[in-house]
Amino acid sequence: MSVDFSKYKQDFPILSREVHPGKKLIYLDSTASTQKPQIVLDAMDDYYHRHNANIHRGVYTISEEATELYENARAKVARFIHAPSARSIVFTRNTTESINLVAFTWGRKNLKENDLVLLTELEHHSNIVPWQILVQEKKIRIEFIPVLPDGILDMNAYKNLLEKKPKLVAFAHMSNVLGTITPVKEMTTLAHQVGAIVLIDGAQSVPHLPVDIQDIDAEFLAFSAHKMCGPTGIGALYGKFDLLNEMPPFLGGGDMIRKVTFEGFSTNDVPAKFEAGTPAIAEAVGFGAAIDYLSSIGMEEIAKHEQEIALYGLRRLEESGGIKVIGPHNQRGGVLAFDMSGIHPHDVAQILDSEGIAVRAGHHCAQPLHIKFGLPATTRASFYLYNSKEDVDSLIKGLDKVKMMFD
Amino acid sequence: MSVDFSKYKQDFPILSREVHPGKKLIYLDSTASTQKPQIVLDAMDDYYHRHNANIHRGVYTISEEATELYENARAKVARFIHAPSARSIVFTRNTTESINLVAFTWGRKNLKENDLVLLTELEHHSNIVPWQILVQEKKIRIEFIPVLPDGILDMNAYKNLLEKKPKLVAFAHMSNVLGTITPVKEMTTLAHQVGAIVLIDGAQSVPHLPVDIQDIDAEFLAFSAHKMCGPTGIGALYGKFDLLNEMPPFLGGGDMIRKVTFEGFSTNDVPAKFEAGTPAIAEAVGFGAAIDYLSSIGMEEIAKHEQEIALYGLRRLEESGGIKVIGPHNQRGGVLAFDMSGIHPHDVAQILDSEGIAVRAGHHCAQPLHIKFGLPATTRASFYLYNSKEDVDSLIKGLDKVKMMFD
Amino acid sequence: MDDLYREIIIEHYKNPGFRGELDPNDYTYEDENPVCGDHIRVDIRVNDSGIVTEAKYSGHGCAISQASADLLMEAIIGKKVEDVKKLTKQDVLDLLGIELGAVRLKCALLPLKVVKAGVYGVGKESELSDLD
Amino acid sequence: MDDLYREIIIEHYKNPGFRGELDPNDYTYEDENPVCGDHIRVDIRVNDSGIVTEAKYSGHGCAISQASADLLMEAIIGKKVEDVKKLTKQDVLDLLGIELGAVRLKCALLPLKVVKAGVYGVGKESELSDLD
Ligand SMILES: Cc1ncc(COP(=O)(O)O)c(C=O)c1O
Ligand SMILES: Cc1ncc(COP(=O)(O)O)c(C=O)c1O
Repeated sequence: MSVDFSKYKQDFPILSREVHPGKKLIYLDSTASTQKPQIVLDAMDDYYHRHNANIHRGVYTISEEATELYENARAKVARFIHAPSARSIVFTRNTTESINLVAFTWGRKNLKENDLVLLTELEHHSNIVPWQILVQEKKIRIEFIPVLPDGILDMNAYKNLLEKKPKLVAFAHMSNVLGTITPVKEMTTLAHQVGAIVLIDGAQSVPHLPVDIQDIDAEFLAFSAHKMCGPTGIGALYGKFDLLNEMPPFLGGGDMIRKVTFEGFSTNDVPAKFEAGTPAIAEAVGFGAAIDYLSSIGMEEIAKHEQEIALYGLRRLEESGGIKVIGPHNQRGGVLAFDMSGIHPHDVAQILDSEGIAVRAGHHCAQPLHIKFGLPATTRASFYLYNSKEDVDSLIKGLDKVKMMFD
Repeated sequence: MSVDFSKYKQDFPILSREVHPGKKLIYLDSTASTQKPQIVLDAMDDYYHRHNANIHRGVYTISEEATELYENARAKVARFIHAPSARSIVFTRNTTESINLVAFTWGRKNLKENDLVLLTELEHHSNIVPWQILVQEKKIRIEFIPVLPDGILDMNAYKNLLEKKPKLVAFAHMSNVLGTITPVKEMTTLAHQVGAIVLIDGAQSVPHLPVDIQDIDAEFLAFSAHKMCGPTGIGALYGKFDLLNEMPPFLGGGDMIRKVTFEGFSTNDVPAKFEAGTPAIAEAVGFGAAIDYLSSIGMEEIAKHEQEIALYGLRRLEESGGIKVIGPHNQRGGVLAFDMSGIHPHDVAQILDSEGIAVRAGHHCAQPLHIKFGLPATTRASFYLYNSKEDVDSLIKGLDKVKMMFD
Repeated sequence: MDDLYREIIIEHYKNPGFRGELDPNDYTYEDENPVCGDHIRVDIRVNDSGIVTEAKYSGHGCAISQASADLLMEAIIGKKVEDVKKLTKQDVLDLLGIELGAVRLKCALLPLKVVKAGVYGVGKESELSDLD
Repeated sequence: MDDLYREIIIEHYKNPGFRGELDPNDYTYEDENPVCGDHIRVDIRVNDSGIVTEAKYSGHGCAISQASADLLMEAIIGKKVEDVKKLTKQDVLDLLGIELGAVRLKCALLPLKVVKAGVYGVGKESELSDLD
């Protein structure tokens, strides 16, 4: 029995907004950032209305409450990805900071000249630039696992690259352009066989698929709350506890220390060691509420719902003529990036906007992938639990208008 | 004519909460984090209800609105501290990250072995540990400008230290323990005379005093929204534009780049160069609203109001017996840290909490300062625009109860 | 919206009058919009009196940036280089006859940015900052 | 609250029975609470049958941590070291007779943490983790 998703739409107040007279928002850009259900906003409001205080060091009631709310949120995040313990979860600003944290701490300590880092050609800039910075700083080397024309990783090439004994393999669990879902468990097992550490960019997978990090067994997993019904300003890094424990600290300041003297400092326990300064407390509370919301629906159900819309959208786009969708035809997430020959994505997106339809146009922070596919930019429609096949129908109608204007 | 501050209290919903039956919250911990007026929460709610979308790259209406709201917030922050342009404002998570940003980028590029950084003995850990990390990494040296017994900086010692030609002088504009307001303009001028760069930790000054960064002429100024009626999860770094422009990037990822290829990347313009990944958008909107709120009251007025309460509190505490307040007797901010001989600050704070009074107990992230003063910990009461002399009276009554219990 | 895609824009986009390259040229410059990767190159020839005699653009981009480039080439031909330097954001918007949000504004202004960078010589950021 | 500062706590704080140091000793350890800088050292003597014969604590801290230390010393004297290792958070709370929030819990449990680290030998994090 499948769940009726239409009822969830009303949980998101913004979806009843008219962006132009008579044109209600049809939001097809959840890959960039999702909308927030009222229940998440209420959780943050309640925090500010009743419990707001700085955490960890406060002896008074509201500070103890705030501390408990913050640490409960950490426990929720841990359970959501099946981490063994809340101690394995570091709160960051977003996926980008999570990956940089690993590059700055684990990377600077363990990578040296000529060490190899393997990435894939479908990475987001956030999982490319931090490593390129280490190329500049420490002369490490990067190689890219190729993407085949149908958007799938070239696993044979991967196996060959592993023979060069990379120290780290870092890749997205789901591409934010192609919708490709990568074989994370297999890739992790193969990487471990040559002694490499594995970092997974879960920015698109944790919000959209059930993820069991212990089953995958990767060392690190990075993701952002704002892409999973949570607030901006907070993200998370999962790390295996022993690794986190050995890593040098990241930023220096309050809370990450055990003791400071004029002569030096010693670091606090994991995860506090990596959370310098006052953290995003209200945002952690919102993150926790978002996880409760997603869990109440069920990640299996959400993935299935999105898959259905994506496959329907893929078929409608291909039937409509003059449109080429990139990426795989099955086993894909709810992301459809496409090219309309002769019409620039900016123009497509702008004309769709006049119909209330929000899609992204550009390289979606994956310039190298676009270079590889020979496209400077694409138009991208993406789906979440609040979307429906009717949204796809509206998109198709909007695209017909685009074609007409440029005909 | 002085402003009647009692009317502002009702802007803060949490202040009508009873923390224990019959005990309304008396919040005396604004130095750690302030409460938020409803108008700030409303601004963030409105953002999520009407405009929420990822910024900068979106062509559709709500993304353009979100971008504009985000950049308007930056302009508000710039105007608030009298920065010459919004381009000089980088959004960060908090003061701590702002200082670390300078240490990681300007510091790593410009400081080398044996280079001297001057700090003061009254610094918060956030302005000590980032530089101690550079001691470990690059063997720079740190010296501390001494604090005199009355909580004032030893300016003669400072002048002598300047003869050692420090590369950087970094200090708090207001101590979060002593309440000392440091002579920032004079100190900056003196530092510039020996060619040093100046970083000001404005975590306590920007929320509580009028600050004109162009007048002070320091190179960097760091502060946090959550300490000035704004949300958690966002802070700011002001930097002189030319310096920011020459600095290497901080974190790598989306938005901070101009172009990424498989071979390398080039950086975006300041300030985007320092804002990798999806920023704290809703929080920036809340930050802007907080600044509007503070400006509508007037920073001169706020400073005067707090000064009055602080001096009244200082007198009442000293009269009450058995209590020693540390820090200067005049020219101080609204922070009163004190020692009750024989009674541990944790016990003081806990008993006050039973009366609904929230104060902080501990070293307030200024362990070296506490070592200097020979106190492992102090109890700290601090004030903001929503406090009044009656709050001081309640504090004194609560402390009488503490003394009775331990008598 | 339909305002945004006024006939003049679609027309200049579909049937450009000034696409191409000039070699040799007196001024040439190219740049791109980091938001979308749109790329524009402009080649300019001037005569002895410092008057633009020929101007062409190449590259790729959206209808707005391409129409803006085409209209701009048309506008600068016959102008003194000194006057080209004085062209403003508003001049471009007047040529296009539309109003634009911040993101699309960058598309519309890219051609002018390239032209100015070309005639000023690279790196005169300060003189170009009024385009942001 | 007045619950929190039960007479027994104030009493043990003001008139401790087991403050001091033991030198020589069989087990000694010290640690601190990073939240507040409270510092506790514990010295223990055992006889040939592995039974605690003497126990003293020193250092500084709040009424809760000091009373907890005093009560704990009293409780372990006469116990087998093996049984001391088995003491739990709940045992300490039972001694104190109060409930505590997360922050103050650390104060209350610091003495037990120090005792256990002492008798186990340093670094057995895993065996101590039930105290967090
Ligand atoms: C003087 C001073 N500097 C830095 C900080 C750190 O601020 P944040 O925790 O917001 O980074 C504080 C906050 O307590 C402070 O008072
Ligand atoms: C695959 C992937 N990685 C990383 C990111 C960066 O996320 P954030 O901007 O939240 O750091 C994104 C967001 O677009 C993404 O899709």
